[in-house]
Amino acid sequence: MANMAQAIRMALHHGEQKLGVTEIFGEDVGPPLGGVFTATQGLERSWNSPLDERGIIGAALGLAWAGGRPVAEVQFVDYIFNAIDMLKLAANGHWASGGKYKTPMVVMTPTGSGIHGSMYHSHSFDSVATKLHGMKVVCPSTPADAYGLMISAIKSDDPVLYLKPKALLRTRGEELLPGEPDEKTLHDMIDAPLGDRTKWKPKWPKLGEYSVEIGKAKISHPGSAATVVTHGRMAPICLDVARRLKADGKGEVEVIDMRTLIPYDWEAISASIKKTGRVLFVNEETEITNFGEHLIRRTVDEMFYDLKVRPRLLAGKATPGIALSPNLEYFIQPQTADVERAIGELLADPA
Amino acid sequence: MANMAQAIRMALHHGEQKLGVTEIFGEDVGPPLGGVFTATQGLERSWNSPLDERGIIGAALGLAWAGGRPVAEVQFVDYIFNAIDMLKLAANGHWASGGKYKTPMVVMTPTGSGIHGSMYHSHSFDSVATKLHGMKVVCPSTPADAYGLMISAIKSDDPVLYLKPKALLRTRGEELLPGEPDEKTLHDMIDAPLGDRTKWKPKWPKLGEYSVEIGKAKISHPGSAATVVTHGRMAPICLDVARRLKADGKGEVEVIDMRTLIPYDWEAISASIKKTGRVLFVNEETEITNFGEHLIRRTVDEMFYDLKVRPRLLAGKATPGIALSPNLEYFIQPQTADVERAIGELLADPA
Amino acid sequence: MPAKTPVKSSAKAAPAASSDPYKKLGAARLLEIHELMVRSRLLEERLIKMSKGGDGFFWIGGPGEEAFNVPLGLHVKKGHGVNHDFLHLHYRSSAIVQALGGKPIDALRQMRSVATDPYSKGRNFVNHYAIPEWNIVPISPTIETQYSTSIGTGIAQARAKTDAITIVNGGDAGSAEGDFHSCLVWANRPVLPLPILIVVVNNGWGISTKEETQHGERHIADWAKVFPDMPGKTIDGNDVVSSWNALDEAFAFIRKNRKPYLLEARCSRLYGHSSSSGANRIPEADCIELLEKNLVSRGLAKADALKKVWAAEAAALDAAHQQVKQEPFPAVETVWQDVFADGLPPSYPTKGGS
Amino acid sequence: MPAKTPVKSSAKAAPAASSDPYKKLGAARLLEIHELMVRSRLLEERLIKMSKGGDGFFWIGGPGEEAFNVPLGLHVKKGHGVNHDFLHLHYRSSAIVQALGGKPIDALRQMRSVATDPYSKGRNFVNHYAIPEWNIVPISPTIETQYSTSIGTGIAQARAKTDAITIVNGGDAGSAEGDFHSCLVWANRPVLPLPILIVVVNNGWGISTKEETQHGERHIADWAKVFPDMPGKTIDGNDVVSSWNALDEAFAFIRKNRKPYLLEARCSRLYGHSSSSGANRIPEADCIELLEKNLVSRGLAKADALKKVWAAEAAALDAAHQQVKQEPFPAVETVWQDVFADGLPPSYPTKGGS
Ligand SMILES: Cc1ncc(C[n+]2csc(CCOP(=O)(O)OP(=O)(O)O)c2C)c(N)n1
Ligand SMILES: Cc1ncc(C[n+]2csc(CCOP(=O)(O)OP(=O)(O)O)c2C)c(N)n1
Ligand SMILES: [Mg+2]
Ligand SMILES: [Mg+2]
Repeated sequence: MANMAQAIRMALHHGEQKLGVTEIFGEDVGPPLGGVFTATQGLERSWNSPLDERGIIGAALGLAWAGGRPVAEVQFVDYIFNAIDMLKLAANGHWASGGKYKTPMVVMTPTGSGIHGSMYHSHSFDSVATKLHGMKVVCPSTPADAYGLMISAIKSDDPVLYLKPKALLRTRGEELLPGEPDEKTLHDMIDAPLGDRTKWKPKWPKLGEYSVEIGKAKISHPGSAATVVTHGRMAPICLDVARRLKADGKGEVEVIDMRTLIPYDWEAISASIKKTGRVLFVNEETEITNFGEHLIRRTVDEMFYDLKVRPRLLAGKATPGIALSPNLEYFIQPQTADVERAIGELLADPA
Repeated sequence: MANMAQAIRMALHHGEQKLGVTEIFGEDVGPPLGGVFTATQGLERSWNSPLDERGIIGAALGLAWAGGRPVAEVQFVDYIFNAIDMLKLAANGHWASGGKYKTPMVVMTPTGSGIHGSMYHSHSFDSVATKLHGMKVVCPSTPADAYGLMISAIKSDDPVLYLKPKALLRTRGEELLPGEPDEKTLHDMIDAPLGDRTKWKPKWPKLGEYSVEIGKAKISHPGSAATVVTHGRMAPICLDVARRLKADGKGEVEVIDMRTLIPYDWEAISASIKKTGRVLFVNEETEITNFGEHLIRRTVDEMFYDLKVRPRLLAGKATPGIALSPNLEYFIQPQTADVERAIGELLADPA
Repeated sequence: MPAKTPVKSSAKAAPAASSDPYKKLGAARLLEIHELMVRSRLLEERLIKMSKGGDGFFWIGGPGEEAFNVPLGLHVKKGHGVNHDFLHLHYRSSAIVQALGGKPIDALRQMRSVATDPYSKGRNFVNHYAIPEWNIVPISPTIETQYSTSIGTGIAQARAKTDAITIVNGGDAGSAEGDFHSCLVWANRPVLPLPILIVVVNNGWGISTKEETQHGERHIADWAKVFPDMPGKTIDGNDVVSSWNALDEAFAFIRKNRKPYLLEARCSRLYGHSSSSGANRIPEADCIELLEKNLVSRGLAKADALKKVWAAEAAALDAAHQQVKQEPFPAVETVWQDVFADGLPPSYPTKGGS
Repeated sequence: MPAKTPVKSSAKAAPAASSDPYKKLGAARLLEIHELMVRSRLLEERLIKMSKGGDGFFWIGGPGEEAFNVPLGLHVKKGHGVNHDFLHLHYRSSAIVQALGGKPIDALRQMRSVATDPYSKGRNFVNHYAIPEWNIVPISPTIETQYSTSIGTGIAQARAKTDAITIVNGGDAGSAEGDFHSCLVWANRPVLPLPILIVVVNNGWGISTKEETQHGERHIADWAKVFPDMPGKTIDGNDVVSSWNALDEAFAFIRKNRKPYLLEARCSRLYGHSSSSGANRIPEADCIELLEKNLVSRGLAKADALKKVWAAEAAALDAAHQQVKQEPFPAVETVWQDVFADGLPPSYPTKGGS
């Protein structure tokens, strides 16, 4: 099974071979490194940019206007905050120009905590991302979704912000991509060797068609006792807790992995809440002005009388940063035990 | 009565005379203009910076670290988005340094719509502002509050983001500042003349002590039928609607003008909701990941059983920008009629 | 390679001799330029009037820059796609757009923000163009960001087999922003130099802030001194012929060498910053007056004929303005158009709250 | 005024003659420098070991920059407030901090993120100092932002009657960021030039990206060519004496003239970028080896004595490390300290959700 970084790499390879991607760039994105998480290793069109996030987004926007389908990387989402205005330009250009200019570009960037990243390798970005109106925002939690969403992001005529959960980039999923070779074979084919890489070239496996539609959530675990809406790093944790609860006979929890934050799949979310009457929104960004709070507000607006118990949020604590010392990080950022507790309370709340 | 720009000017004058403010700067902040809204006219310590928002925030931060109490301006909040990382540094420096470095600085910037400002003179900023954890965030809606909050912002050892509602900067309030001269006299004393200003000097009125504590909301209109929580441009509109409803015998609505967004006055808000059981949150930022949604989430968390009806939000529409053509702006941004409708529905909702 | 030292050309060219630069450029070209300059000027003056008369709101524009902007527009390889020049402009670029063939009526439409505004559907300020047919990318009110986006079209053209280039245009004060730095750095990368004409129009002001208080460099073009491969030049942008010749040289250099060129043009700001500062006429050198003097004194045109140009352009503008006044404002639901390229999903929140 | 043209000083100074720069600097000073360099190096190597051994996580630091950073630290007018020098450093500045008197054990504490970490209470990465007593402002992981904040302390010092200055330090790749531009522009404003020593340590790399692929300027110090009043110089930062002399000149210039100075130091990056790239020793010039060779060959020190310095420093570090291993990790509630200077209001949300 591919890990998420490999899956993204394979999708980008498909992008440069078949979908018209001619520029894949960012800090350390090109050879020899191929990205700090190896997501751009071995690609033909990847190159190293100057250390300048504003220039990176600006270049992507210009390339999109020139008819390209660029894929630009910001090395960590923690370092995107000097270029929010540029992201806004990407997001609003189509609307500002009265529909005259489309902006087919992908900005990908690692997001979230879980790698002992301290204050500047642990940031989440959902709140700002979901306010860049005009921008589509996706965030996969499995390698297959990572592949499928990248294909759709590249094909999109809208700008797409592609959030890669840092903690999941090296994890493997349960689904195989069509035609995907086994783990060892894949490794030998597409992972760069240690040491000198100047003569190395990857051998790309032939994969079947696969994509994941932007705007469509996934029910990663069906259930009717309660609904958990999540994405990114928290998605596999929620899935794992739901499986254990089921195995232990403690309740069947429906886990919705949003996959797309904008435009989000309200149909899937509201259908599930209608069924269960109980809902918990889980993400790892801080709890003040959190995207999950928008979903709670909408739930209250539209489904107040479908709710059996009050809707809940599990999110990060509103400290000025995420601390390095592991017990501090685990305290600030939601962990498995927090999900267990929150789902437990949700199920136990008398209707 | 002073208008809001004059009130801010007088507070800054007090700041440079008595509170140790030695640098007041930003684009066009110094002579001859004294700020695009005249809020820094006639001050001794005001000066024009380069056209560089990153440098402006960086300079303020360095000045704060050097022991100063700088007041920096970003000309419009619409142009702050290239420097969010700098604001984050200001916000998290005290925490990141384990409490070693305080950051007494004020960043003031005009916010919101209402001046036919189109896409880049109409922005709101509450969502990002309330996520700059470590930063205090204030937003006055009257000249007296503007004065009082500026005094407290200058005195604060924390960084304070001071949001000035664009649409209110030239409006006058109902309260006088202690010792404030009449409108005409004040104008002759502190407003720069048209034409040549090189020899002009303001005469500053002697005002009594006045300040507004950061973190304290104001009940601008008492009532027990319903609670409306708002701030900035929407505050006088909500007040006006509440007064008319009362005059028409249609209900006594309690209007809470938050004044401080971070740390917000939850005591005042929750006490009012406890009393009324009905609450509407009103602000002009777009409705996805809106600060009012945080307050709704907290209301649902902590006061679910105090609520007679579902809590509500009135906010801006989530378009990529605010359009220039007035009917479009009025459609996108909440106006008086929208507040009337929303409060009407809140009051009418059967418990 | 052109001189690295900024050259201050003089506005007072000696009218005699066959080497006279005006005569060299020739009456036909000069009269074409003159007409476009007059059209642009009258357009801006009309926009100001509309702003003052309640026929629209904020005005910002480029009166005073016509002697540089019209020649610039006439040098553009106009069209769509990487084989044509790209333009990353700002709010003072109207004369460039007019030189390319922009219709004055469309600017009036954007000023009045009527439904027919072809550049933004009544959404953006006047003089914020977006014309894909001519590679004019959307103008944003955010100062200097065009210098960052110009990198992208520059890269596309550096890769393509073409002589087309990217032009970016902005003001003196804006050069303090990091985007100016980004443009310089990226345009001069050894592995992929970019064919960008980096223009700075220096009018001596950023709103109310004087150039000389903020700039430690002698000329903004001196930023070129950092890069051995990038020429830098300062010219008198109030003079048509200085502008024309400098643009000739710069365009030719970039088209051929596929490398950047930094050009600073000193121009007047004839109506101040914007309507916010009153938009009244400022006593600075007027490039059209200057051109007319140069034309008449050389016998390249008759004063009468020049006056007729003004009258004809004014009449056309009157008619256009009358028409625009009849046009409807955009319907409110139009704000939901163009949010996404593939349409608004049915469940997108559109109520503005509960 | 010092030369505007970058001077490439040679690491191989001729050891003979009374004009020998090493001898001029003198044994006492050189041995002081040597000891601080060894202390800094051993500290970094210990930190790397801790990172690899699970005694902490991410490592990033400055082994290879000691020959420049120690002399820099020794030039600082150390203390608190505007009458002392301010330092805006980055994650490779450990040797500057050691030269100022920083305790190695405190860096170990930050590496292990224990409660006693005096720089961040276990919150930030190692080598992210914040020392108000010595005007070392908080180091942030965000590349180049220190160039923007240096403007502020520079302004404070330009206003004050003092000879104190601001020093800002960062890497070559980071100079592509707009903050570098901001620093150049603001430091050179005619109305208020700033007394800032603008340092760029050029190690030839930004993580995996080679300098020569991204820089169109011949030397980073060439950015000084834009400003007639700002000297610019490139030196061999692997050589103690070149560093010392260049710093002498730069500090003196700034203290006296209250104007900026741009200094580029070419240094080795001895353990690669960080623990993410393995943190293994790279075969580049080692400035301590070089210094020891120069000392011994000139008879300014005996090899034995130098070895003893290593041993003594290593022993002290062992002891410090043992102690740190005993120290507790921070308690979880400490994350609520320092959010605001005046304490956390009782109603601040602290649950992380419902
Ligand atoms: C990023 C940003 N900051 C501030 C502003 C507000 N603003 C509009 S024009 C202007 C001055 C621009 O001066 P200059 O670059 O010299 O161009 P000019 O207007 O003189 O042509 C300012 C500060 C803005 N539009 N964008
Ligand atoms: C704003 C920002 N962008 C990206 C990064 C990630 N990053 C950390 S170090 C580094 C390379 C820095 O290179 P250089 O400036 O030459 O300094 P060096 O590490 O070589 O000393 C990068 C890209 C960051 N920390 N901050
Ligand atoms: Mg200007
Ligand atoms: Mg480097």
